[in-house]
Amino acid sequence: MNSPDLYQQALLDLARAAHGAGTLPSPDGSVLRDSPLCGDRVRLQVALEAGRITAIAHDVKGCLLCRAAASLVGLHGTGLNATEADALRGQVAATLAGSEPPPGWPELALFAPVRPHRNRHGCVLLPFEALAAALDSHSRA
Amino acid sequence: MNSPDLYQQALLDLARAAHGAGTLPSPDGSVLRDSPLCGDRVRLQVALEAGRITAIAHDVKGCLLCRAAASLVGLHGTGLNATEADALRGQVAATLAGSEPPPGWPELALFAPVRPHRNRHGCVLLPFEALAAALDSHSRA
Amino acid sequence: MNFSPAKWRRHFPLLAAHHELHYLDNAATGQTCAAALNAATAFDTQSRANVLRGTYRLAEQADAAYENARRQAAAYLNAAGSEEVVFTAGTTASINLVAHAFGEGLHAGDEVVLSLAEHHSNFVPWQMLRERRGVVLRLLPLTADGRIDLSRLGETLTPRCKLAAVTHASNVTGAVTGLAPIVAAARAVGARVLIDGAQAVQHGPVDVAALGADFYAFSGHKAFGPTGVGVLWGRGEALAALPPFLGGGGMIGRVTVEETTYAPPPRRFEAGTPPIAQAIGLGAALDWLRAQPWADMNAHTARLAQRLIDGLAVLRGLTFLGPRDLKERLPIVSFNLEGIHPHDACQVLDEYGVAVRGGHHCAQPLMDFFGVQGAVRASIAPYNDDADIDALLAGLQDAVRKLK
Amino acid sequence: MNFSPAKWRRHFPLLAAHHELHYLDNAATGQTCAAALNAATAFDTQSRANVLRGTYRLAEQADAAYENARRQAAAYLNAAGSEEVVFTAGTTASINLVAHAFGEGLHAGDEVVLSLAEHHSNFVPWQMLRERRGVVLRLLPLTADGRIDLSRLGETLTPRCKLAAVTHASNVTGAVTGLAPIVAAARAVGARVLIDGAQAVQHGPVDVAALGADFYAFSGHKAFGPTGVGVLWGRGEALAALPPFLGGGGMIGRVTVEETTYAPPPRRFEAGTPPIAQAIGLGAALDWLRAQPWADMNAHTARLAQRLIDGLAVLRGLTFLGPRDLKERLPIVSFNLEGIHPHDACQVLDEYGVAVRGGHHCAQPLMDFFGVQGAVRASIAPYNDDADIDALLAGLQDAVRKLK
Ligand SMILES: Cc1ncc(COP(=O)(O)O)c(C=O)c1O
Ligand SMILES: Cc1ncc(COP(=O)(O)O)c(C=O)c1O
Repeated sequence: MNSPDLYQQALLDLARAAHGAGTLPSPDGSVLRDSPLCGDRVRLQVALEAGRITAIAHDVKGCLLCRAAASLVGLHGTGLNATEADALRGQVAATLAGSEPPPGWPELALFAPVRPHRNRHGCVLLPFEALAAALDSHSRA
Repeated sequence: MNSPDLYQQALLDLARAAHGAGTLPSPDGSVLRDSPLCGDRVRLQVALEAGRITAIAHDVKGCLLCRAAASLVGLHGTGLNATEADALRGQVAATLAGSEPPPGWPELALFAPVRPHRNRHGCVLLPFEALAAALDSHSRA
Repeated sequence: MNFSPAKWRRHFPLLAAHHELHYLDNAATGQTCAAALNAATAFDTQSRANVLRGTYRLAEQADAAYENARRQAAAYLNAAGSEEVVFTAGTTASINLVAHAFGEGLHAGDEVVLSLAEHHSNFVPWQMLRERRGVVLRLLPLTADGRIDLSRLGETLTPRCKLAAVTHASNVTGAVTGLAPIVAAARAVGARVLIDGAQAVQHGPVDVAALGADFYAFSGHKAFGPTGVGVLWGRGEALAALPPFLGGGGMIGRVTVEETTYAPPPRRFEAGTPPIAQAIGLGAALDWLRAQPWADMNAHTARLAQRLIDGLAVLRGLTFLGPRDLKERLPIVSFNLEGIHPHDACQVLDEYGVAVRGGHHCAQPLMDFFGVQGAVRASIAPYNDDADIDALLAGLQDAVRKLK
Repeated sequence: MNFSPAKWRRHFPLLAAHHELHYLDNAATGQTCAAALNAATAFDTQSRANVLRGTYRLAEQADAAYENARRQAAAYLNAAGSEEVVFTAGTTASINLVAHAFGEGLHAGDEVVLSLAEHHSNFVPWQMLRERRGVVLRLLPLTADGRIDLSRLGETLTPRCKLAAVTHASNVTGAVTGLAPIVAAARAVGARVLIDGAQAVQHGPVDVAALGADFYAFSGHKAFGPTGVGVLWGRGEALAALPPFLGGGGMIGRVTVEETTYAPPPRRFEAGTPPIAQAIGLGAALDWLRAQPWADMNAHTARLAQRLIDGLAVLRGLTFLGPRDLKERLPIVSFNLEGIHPHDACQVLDEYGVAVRGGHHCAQPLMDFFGVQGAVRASIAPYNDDADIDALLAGLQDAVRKLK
């Protein structure tokens, strides 16, 4: 049942790399997302041009899974538009449910050992949800 | 456990006799008592002289146990004062718990088979509670 | 007939062990089915943990079992998704939740439509709301045989109506409410509809989508499940629009001293540790029930109800409460015998091993309507059989002999 | 030492069957004792009936068992009588009951005194009351180690205070509240006192008479009893003064369309079918607990807590939440390891068979006070032993190795 390799070295490295950690001077979209039950919190900002992300910054108070996921968002998120970010969120959920990672996001495979731990899916999803919401907050503003 | 003789002939006769059934033209004390869970209702009136009952009237919407108890109140209640009526209520409860009937109220023995049926104690007590309350309502008025 | 009451009875440990018992008080509480008992016990002995996101295996199992129960309840109700299922302490708690959360948005003069046939649990919460917020209660009147009089719907449910809260079926007369016109009338004026399903779910799966209501309430213990648990189903959009009712752990987004944000439904409405084992037991009961041959079972209970109604007809001084046509009612049969108080009748029936209830059945306004103070009620479940009905009839004849 | 944890463990079916499990999440929920399980199952399989005055034998047995559970709870609390015991769905439900029923009598500017150490369930209901009625919440501040700072009582609890609602013991730090001065200060200004006993009752019988409070709330599931049930104890006179909260069957005197009168306590506060089996299970648990050797048991759990605290001290980057003196606290031990998120620590500990919880523990204001986002919490019960503590410490060292 339990996955001894949940905390693989590659996942730890990804979390520590913290791609995109920080703040943007004048973000176009910005959201604060709480995980209601575990209290984790992600602040995520995006800069946009023609509806596509040109820069991402995040500040994560969360576990390794959440930090690794945010780092991944920082690594590959640039270039997405609102529709794609929304689709990505769904794809990450699908990956946690057992599907293959979507094209362009091979590192999501690192989260495969999280699959049986449904209570931790939210940790992985939180940054992706914040990303979709940040684009959405912009499009609605 | 069950008491085949709950509805003895003497109890039925006492209920049917309905001593005191009716209303008083100008009562000194009057109460309406509901049994919250079974919906039974007793209206009881007393006429008093020097704090002692000179006449009793009651109107019972209730079961045979309640009617028999009211009839008993009608039969022996005259002459009681507030303190005695209050004590009587306690004595009836004690009788239902297994004690001997108080002096002057031998017919309370008819209710002995009710003892194991705790949910019906309230039916027997209701008229006695109404009696105590009617005197009390007077003393407070 | 694809159904054997004797075999069904074996799924109910109390009845399996008490052959002599004629249990006909199913509208008060059903007997627990083995599926419910076993599932609840399995939780307590194999995977007991709290369900607020523990990260260890036991907690993961508890969470999975609890959320599975939500899915099982959603399936029984044909809900759009399990997040439409809120676990509560019972029907009464579910209705009070709506009376407070939805009631918060109402103002003096807004109208809530009930019927005269409601159980106190779908009556008193609205009276209390009237006290708090000055809403007006409008009561759908009844036909002489106790059915909700739909011909008077137009004058009762007006554009001032914000909510119609009606029973799916009466716990006294068994009358099944004609919900479609009520739902349509409520929809037409933009009012919400709450259905009290406490007496309906134990007679087969419910289709909330087809009913078209916004809220549906029921209790576990009447659906052959555990005491201590119930369900409030709410259409996704209707739940999302409700503020929370009770405050506490598990229903929050974030709490600071200054202000607090709330979790999305269903957790927004589940403050504190929920009735975990009970929800799991109820889920198992509903899952088991869903697979039963309901057409045959309902034909069986209707036949028993008819046998009882026919047997009662010969008794002198009988007042029968409710419609006689078994197509309009559930197998809940209430009646009065002139000169015999319901409690005395029940007491004598107990000597025959017959468990029926006498009294106002928490429906005093309906009793007042019928002009009776109480009634004897026999409520039939699929595990009942001819012998149960015959014991009741024999006992009643003895009661007449003894008490009249 | 008159107490063997190994023998005690045998009374808990889940633990008896899972020797490898190091269950240290007792503050979230306790494991069910056999007494509770057996009593609840006996009800469901031998005397299940609803408890609103049925007149048949099964119903008489159910009523007797339910009222007996009330007496058992009253005895555990040293209440003046069983009619002071209201069965609810849990601590959260009990507190919300008071927040609504007592809260109805409060006005804008009236003050409710809480502490910064409260669980969300004794925090959010009062924030919601603030929304509804404009009361002012005053928070008792904490000492640096998380105890309620009684030196600041005078400035917080003023003559405008109508109710002080404080925890008996913190679910995070284990700190036991110095209740006597708070009760005295409240009494002096005529305010009522509610005690959240969710974390206290599982450490031995409580004496509400000695505490001098007006209301005491706790949950069955944390006291080795069933989920889905809790208690609100209220001093007779305090309960009698409260209007009802939830409306429904069982809590009424008489219902008419125009108005409704209510039953006396405790039934006034038990609308609808109560959690019958669960109350009976809880009563049995409390009855069994009452006879246990608590002095020895508490010495045992304190020794384990000390062993854990000593073991933690060698870890680098440790933040320890709460007082260190075991005379001022329960065996609930929360801590943080720098650079390691509680959830990750718990996940690694799970591999060691150790069940502990990480997160905000439904006490975000307290977390904010400590300046942490969450913590790992190990909460110890009498069935725990040295092996449980040692497994936790071994797992933590591995977590440090792996995650730092
Ligand atoms: C101190 C305290 N109060 C209240 C509660 C809420 O209890 P329940 O969730 O059983 O309603 C808890 C449970 O975590 C608690 O620890
Ligand atoms: C029609 C109806 N509504 C509501 C209720 C209340 O259900 P509970 O007591 O389980 O909350 C009942 C139970 O008797 C009922 O029959």
